[in-house]
Amino acid sequence: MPVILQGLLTILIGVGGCIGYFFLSNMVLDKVIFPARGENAGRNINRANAVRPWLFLFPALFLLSLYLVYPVIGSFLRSLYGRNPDEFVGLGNYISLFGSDDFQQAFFNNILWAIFVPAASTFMGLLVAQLTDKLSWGNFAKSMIFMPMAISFVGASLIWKFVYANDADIGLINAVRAAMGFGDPVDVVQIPFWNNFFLMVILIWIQTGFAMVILSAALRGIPEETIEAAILDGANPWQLFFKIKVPQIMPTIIVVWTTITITVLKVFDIVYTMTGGNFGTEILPSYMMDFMFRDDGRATAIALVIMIVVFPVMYSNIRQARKEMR
Amino acid sequence: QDLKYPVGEGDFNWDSYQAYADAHDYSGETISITGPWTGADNELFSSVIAYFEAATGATVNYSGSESFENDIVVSTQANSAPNIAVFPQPGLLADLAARGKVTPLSDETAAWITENYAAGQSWADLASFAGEDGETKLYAFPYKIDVKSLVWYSPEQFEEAGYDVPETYEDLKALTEQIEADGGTPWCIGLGSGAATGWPATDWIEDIMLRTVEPAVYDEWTTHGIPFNDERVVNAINEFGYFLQDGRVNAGREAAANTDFRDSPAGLFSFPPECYLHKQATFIPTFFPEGTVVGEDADFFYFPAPAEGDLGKPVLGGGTMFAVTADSEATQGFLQFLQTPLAHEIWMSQSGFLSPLKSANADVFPSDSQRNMNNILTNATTFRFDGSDLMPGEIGAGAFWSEMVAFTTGSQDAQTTADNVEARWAEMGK
Amino acid sequence: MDNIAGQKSSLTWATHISVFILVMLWLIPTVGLLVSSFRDRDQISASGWWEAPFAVELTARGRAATEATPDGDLYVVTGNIFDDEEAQSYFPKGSDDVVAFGTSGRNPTEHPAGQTADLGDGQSLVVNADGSYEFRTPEKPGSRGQRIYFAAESPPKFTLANYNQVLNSDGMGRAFLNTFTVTIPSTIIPILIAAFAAYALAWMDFPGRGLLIALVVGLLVVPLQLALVPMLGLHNRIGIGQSFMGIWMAHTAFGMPLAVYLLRNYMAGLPRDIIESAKVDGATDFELFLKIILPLSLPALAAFSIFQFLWTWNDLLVAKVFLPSDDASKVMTVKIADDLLGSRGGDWGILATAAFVSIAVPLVVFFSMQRFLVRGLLAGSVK
Amino acid sequence: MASLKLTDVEKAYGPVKVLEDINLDIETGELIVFVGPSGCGKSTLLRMIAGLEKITGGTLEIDGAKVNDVPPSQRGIAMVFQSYALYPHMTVAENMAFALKIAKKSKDEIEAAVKNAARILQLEPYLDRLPKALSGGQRQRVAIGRAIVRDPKVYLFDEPLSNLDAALRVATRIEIAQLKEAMPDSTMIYVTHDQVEAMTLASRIVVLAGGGISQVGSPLELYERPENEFVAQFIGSPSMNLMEGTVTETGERTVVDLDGQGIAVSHYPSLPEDMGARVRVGVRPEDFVEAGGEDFIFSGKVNITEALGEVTLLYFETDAGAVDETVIAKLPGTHRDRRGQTVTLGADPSKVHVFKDGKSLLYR
Amino acid sequence: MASLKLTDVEKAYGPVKVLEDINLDIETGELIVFVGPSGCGKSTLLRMIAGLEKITGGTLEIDGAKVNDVPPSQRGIAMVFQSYALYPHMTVAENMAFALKIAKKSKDEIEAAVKNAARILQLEPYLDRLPKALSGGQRQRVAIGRAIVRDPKVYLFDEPLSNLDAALRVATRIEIAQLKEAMPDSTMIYVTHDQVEAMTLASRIVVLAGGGISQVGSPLELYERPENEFVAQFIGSPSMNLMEGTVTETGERTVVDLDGQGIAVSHYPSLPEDMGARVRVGVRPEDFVEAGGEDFIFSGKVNITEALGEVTLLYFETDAGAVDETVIAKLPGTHRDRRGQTVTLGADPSKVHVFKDGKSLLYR
Ligand SMILES: Nc1ncnc2c1ncn2[C@@H]1O[C@H](COP(=O)(O)OP(=O)(O)OP(=O)(O)O)[C@@H](O)[C@H]1O
Ligand SMILES: Nc1ncnc2c1ncn2[C@@H]1O[C@H](COP(=O)(O)OP(=O)(O)OP(=O)(O)O)[C@@H](O)[C@H]1O
Ligand SMILES: [Mg+2]
Ligand SMILES: [Mg+2]
Repeated sequence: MPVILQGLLTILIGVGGCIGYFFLSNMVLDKVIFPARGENAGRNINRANAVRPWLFLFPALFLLSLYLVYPVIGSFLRSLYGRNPDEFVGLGNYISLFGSDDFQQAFFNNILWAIFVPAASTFMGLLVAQLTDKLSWGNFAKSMIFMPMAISFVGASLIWKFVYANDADIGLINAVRAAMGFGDPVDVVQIPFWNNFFLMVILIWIQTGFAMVILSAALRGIPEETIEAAILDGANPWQLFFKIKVPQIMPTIIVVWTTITITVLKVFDIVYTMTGGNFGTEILPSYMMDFMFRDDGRATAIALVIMIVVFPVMYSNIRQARKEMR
Repeated sequence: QDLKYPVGEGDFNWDSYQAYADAHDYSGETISITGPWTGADNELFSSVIAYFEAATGATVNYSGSESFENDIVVSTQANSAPNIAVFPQPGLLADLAARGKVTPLSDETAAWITENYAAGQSWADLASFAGEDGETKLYAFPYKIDVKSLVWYSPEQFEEAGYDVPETYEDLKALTEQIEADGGTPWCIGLGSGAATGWPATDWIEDIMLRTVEPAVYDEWTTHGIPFNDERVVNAINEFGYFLQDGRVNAGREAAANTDFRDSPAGLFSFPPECYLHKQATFIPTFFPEGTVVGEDADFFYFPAPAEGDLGKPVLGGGTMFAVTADSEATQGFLQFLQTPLAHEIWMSQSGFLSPLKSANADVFPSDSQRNMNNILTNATTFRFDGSDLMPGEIGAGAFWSEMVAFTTGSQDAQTTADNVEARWAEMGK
Repeated sequence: MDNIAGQKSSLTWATHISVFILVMLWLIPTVGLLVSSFRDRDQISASGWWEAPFAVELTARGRAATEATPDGDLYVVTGNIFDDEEAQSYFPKGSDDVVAFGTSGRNPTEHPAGQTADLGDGQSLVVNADGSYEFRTPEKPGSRGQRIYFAAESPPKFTLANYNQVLNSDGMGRAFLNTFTVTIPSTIIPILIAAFAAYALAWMDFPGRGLLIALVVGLLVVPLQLALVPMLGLHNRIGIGQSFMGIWMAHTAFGMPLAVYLLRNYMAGLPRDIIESAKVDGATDFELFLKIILPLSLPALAAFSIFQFLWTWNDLLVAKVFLPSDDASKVMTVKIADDLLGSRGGDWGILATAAFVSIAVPLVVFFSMQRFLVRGLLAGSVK
Repeated sequence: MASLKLTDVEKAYGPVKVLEDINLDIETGELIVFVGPSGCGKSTLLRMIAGLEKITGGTLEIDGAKVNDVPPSQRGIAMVFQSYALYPHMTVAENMAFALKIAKKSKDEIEAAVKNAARILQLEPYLDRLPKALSGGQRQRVAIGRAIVRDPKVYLFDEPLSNLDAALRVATRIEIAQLKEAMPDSTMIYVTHDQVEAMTLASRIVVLAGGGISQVGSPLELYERPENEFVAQFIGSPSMNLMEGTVTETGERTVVDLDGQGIAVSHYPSLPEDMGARVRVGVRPEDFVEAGGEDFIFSGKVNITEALGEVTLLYFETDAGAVDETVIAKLPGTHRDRRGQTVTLGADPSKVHVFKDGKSLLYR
Repeated sequence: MASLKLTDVEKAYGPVKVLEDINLDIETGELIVFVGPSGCGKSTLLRMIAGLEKITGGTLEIDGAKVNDVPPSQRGIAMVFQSYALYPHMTVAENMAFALKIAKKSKDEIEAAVKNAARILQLEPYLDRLPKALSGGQRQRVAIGRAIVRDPKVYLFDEPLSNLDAALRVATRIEIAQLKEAMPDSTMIYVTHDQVEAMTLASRIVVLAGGGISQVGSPLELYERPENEFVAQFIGSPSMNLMEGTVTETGERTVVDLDGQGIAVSHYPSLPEDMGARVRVGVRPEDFVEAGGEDFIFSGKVNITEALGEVTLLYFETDAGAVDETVIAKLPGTHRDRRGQTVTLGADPSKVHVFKDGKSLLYR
């Protein structure tokens, strides 16, 4: 049991430590460094208030820069080198990437994913959140829709093999086709172009739960009076939803959209396990995994391309944040 | 862990064990090993380790990992590597050796391998790479070999249909056509393997290569001495295409490209049979339907060589290699332990283990069929390691796989397939 | 809202029905997984899970017995096919529903059950629905009995073996505890740290705020793979090495961008008046955070903790890199992937079972957290 | 265009009954004002009429049809919420136009209606702002505007003017009165705390208290002939003074001895058996006049004075008798230096109310 | 305990200046009331004093120290928000106790303070409820309670009584007045729309309009001697009537010819050069008396009457002259049937105001 004890202790130390840090650093700031006393009281208060945000931010920023910023910078440098870490190639990796058909295909597919999956998941999540909102068994329904979130990607891919398999004895789709007399089984993950969408369906199936949870919390935060007012104004449920509720939770929708977009840009497991990137289904993260630990120069270059793809999303978020701050 | 067989019992080479035990004592020392063996294989390997522990008093921590290849790269780069890593792919090992992450083995070990392993020199060569300093040294000890040149079938179905085991590559083609003519489907092929989808097809190409070109050409092929789109390679791919033709593969070639390799042999055992032949390595019985007895319900024959030509009986195989990633005395001791016949016999006597070690007693094999497999290995006139494992990862575990998938589905011809791989390989060289 | 008069019942019904359909759509694949977890691998790859609850026609084979009683110039072999060992391996409990039989693997269902088949050479065979057969042959049978193929209804077959294997395998309990040891601190600590940062980014004014928000969004997309090697190296250098401490730190850091991002966006939406009111009441930023912001951010905290919990619970990558590989510190995912699935993976029954076993705890977490995703937390506070 | 009928309406939040036994007939074209102490259920009753709260007992009829289960949007009502309930994501103009857009009115029509409402409510400069950039009063005006632009059968106003300044309040009140006059058929229900609003706007006032209706009547009726002490004190500001005493003369007129503080003569009739009964005498502060003759009522020492400009409030300390321990008189003109003086007050007997057991003698 | 000094304070939202040139000295112990039309910046000014809005120009001093940059929590203020701003997750009791807990007061002390405030505000039954289960008025009382329990140097009230019923409003108003009296040192700033509140509570009233201060003075000063037309009309309800006319006599008293509608005599002094100037004459509705003698002022036809009980409002239609086209008179008693009659009104010359170019003749 000592590991458990260790775990409990860590929770205590970790949580206590965090609170302790924030509490003590605050106190030190207010009482010791910039005491609100004496002739400099006003100035000190101002200084303390200028420092305080950084106190609050410090642990998070520290971890972020150590665990994420630093590796990203390292990766960027690494991406300037070839397969052999001593061989400087400048932008060579990027240039050859963009010249490669596979990369272009992966890039194109990835854009498809980044548009379609967030859109569909957010929409479905919103739909479910709204529909289940007032249902007596809504919580149960939500849990069911949420369930895929709790399944690992590998498990999820397995599940979907039972749906997509090109054997009417295993794959549900082909079983249905067979039952309806459609003749030969088809392998849906081999249908050019559309197979991408069949793979996306899996991620949508998973991410809808995420969107639902967040959006349902947001829907519940809408002031009831505005809804009541709209009902009195004669809005039908449809208008109520699209004209009153959706605009009010727009910031949350952006959050959900962003998060899912980012998930899309990171998840390689589905493509990896379903098709291994074959049949024209390669996407950037799975393409990156082909090089990961083999040709780090190229793998890191792909990683950075992925990060660049996310710029528009970042931009829209910054704009939203600006708007909130007036 | 208890010893699987009490010391002194059975046909095992106990002398070698005793001698080793007397010479080595590592009490209190610990060594760590990581490798690709998990589940049942993990237990089997542990039964071998137990004898080492008993003999030396050392403790061995073995951990198997599904994602061994990634894990070992991470841990060597982060300087937390285990003492010994068991590499299933020489390509990755070569990479790490070139980066100086692996300790070379002694020249005596190299000599020992040459001497004691069947086709010893080829084994020693296989495990020798250029190190960080550019000097070629022995970096690993091969142990546990798979034979890939096997074709599996159901003896009873053969008997019923009146088919004979083909002796030559030409016979195999004739049988294929005959089965087709009889209204059956000759082959079950499945390339599906998640992220690794396509690798079974590369085994086909390698086997066909060994049967159509000189071994030296094969070696040049795997080292990019000749371009990948050499006409001989294209020819080999076309040969594979012969088996993929309509009516020769269960459910058609498109399905084959995505059928899981673990599921595809099941066709051999259904009634009526969905297929009569399945080419796969020694390990495949694990995935036969439960209760299938190798030797009775299922059997194998050597993927035959052409009658014409003088290429002999080439054998394609794979295997694992023990490399030292963090040296210590006990680590060296463990590698010496692997040189005792007993270290091979223990695993041999259980399942799924072939060894080129000549001094290992073949009597300990639990069944004839395993002994036969080992014979295929030891009788090989040419032994070649799985070519895709020798190629750089992006090719051997990347482009080669995926292009073969594309070829199998029929969406591109052999020339394009070879050209595409060559393009990737050529670009890498830059 | 629940109080509104005269909601149309047709609409309510439409809602009920469409939610039901959605739930069904979402559930079908999962049910497939659940059913599959009770089947063994052969069955999983032989027939669809939706057929599992029904009897299926299975083609099997066996051999007739070898003892024969002479009857005129013929030998008669009688018996029941289900007494045969090989047939039993397909039908351990026998079957009353033999549909057809045959003598060749090519055509195993040549003759309907009960019909006497003329096999040529004076031989004849009949197999009845209950499996009893009568084989007549002019020659005394040899050591191997006559091959009989037959098709019979096989009752649904379920097994707990997969569960048994997953749950009772060595060290599973330990792995389960280890998983908790990893997940709980890895869920709680980042929330706290991120909440403070999120508050600062949402409600404190300082230069560079917009930039930091952008940075957080940008970091969301960093692939973990990039960070593994440098961080493990760092842990080794500062002496944490591979340990629980290390994985807590790693999970905390890797969960940080999403946590800060979600929480900041939620907090930014809280009514300004309430926060100002607390400021006027003399609350310092610290008190304001603890006593006003945290309780009001409950839905966001709950949502994030669900996700962080899920992610750490299902994580394999980070656990493999930052935890030692010995049995004492294996978490469930590693245990399942490396110990249970066998060398080349793909034991679908185990995979399905493992997926189901590991889904249970996250679902409990979800259920218990769901109550915090409450309505009207802010109701009545401002006009 | 719409009449309302409430029969035995009640509302319970769980076990707590907030409203009970509400019976009320509202004729087409009436402007009914609900008044009552804070928390007595005015908003709740309004919301029930709107359909935003389920009616937990009794029936509500609009134009003779039971509408308990008719959804709010079908009831043809517009409501101004106490908390404004503006759509935060729409500009002022959009907020006002929303209902019309929903009703698929033509663009011109919508624009005209919004312009008109904005003019009335002096919101023209703010039409393009979001609610969060408005002051409290501006928000409230937008909320009113939203109701005005529609043309509903029934208007419900929940304290629509509480955040407006005096001038605007008067203006808006008159606007509402004119609106009412222009649409004599539309029925309005109005919740307010403002006496003046209630008195000037209402065709009838409903006084709610303690979960039920205390009195219904025209403003003057309530002012002049309150049915019980509660209504008497609630209507009028400052409220009516209540003083305890014993009846000493009954008949056409009633005389009460105010326990030594004076004598009150009232034109309220009393019965012989009231003789000697303990009652309360009520006089509105503004009904007091300085110095009385025979109908002497009350004398006391001035404690505080509050000069309001046109009138002055005098607060008298009483030893006993007065229920609230203070008696207030509102005298015309400025009386700044009366503090500490003893003043004698009288009142017209027709304006002297007498309550027995809380009920007015007039209503037995 | 605290004096405030505002010097050239201004507030801009982006390019829009909401407040400008605010200069104000507030002495320790004063109760200052801000009044002004909706949206004139009262809340904004209050929030700047609290430290919740950045002061974009000028300086704010508390007790002589510039506090422009001092955070709200350090300014020693309590504020009642126009929007309540209750903590939604705390019960009523917790809401009120919050500031005290923050200040680390002892449990008993907190409990006593909360109990006391709850008693004053009649909130005892609701102490354990969450804000969402309260009525509008109850919420407002909680907001007030939150300020009362603390003992700050400066109180800021933003329309604290706007949702209360008349009785409670009077009670709370008196409570605030007593609070003030009990703590003569605490300074209070109070925003209201209610004339009565402003008049009764304020030691001085600040009239804000058009982004600046229109007049500062004691309630009676503002009522009796408004500096300009705006203040004259803003203070008093209904507002002062303004009628146009030409000066026909100057000197100690001023006589104005109301363009044929009558003649006004005022005791406001005028200069000889005012002779013949166009001016506006202001008379409060309540200063009118029926029928004047010599100082005849105004006669017109009664258009509408509004009976408020003690007084009646008469609305006169005017052909011209009156700025708002309606003249209102407030006459004591009930005058129900005067509609359509022509009535002649007079007023005491000392209560007749004269404005030239918007400014009162008194203030030149
Ligand atoms: N965020 C903002 N952006 C632009 N203008 C604003 C903003 N907030 C308030 N205003 C404007 O500033 C002016 C002053 O607002 P403030 O709330 O101070 O008015 P107020 O005098 O309190 O009015 P009320 O009596 O109606 O509450 C208003 O015209 C308002 O529209
Ligand atoms: N959700 C609720 N649960 C329990 N009690 C409630 C709830 N909502 C309101 N109440 C109670 O119901 C009573 C009536 O509330 P309502 O809002 O109708 O009062 P009101 O007359 O409008 O008061 P005000 O004039 O202060 O707005 C109040 O005492 C309130 O505390
Ligand atoms: Mg209310
Ligand atoms: Mg305001």
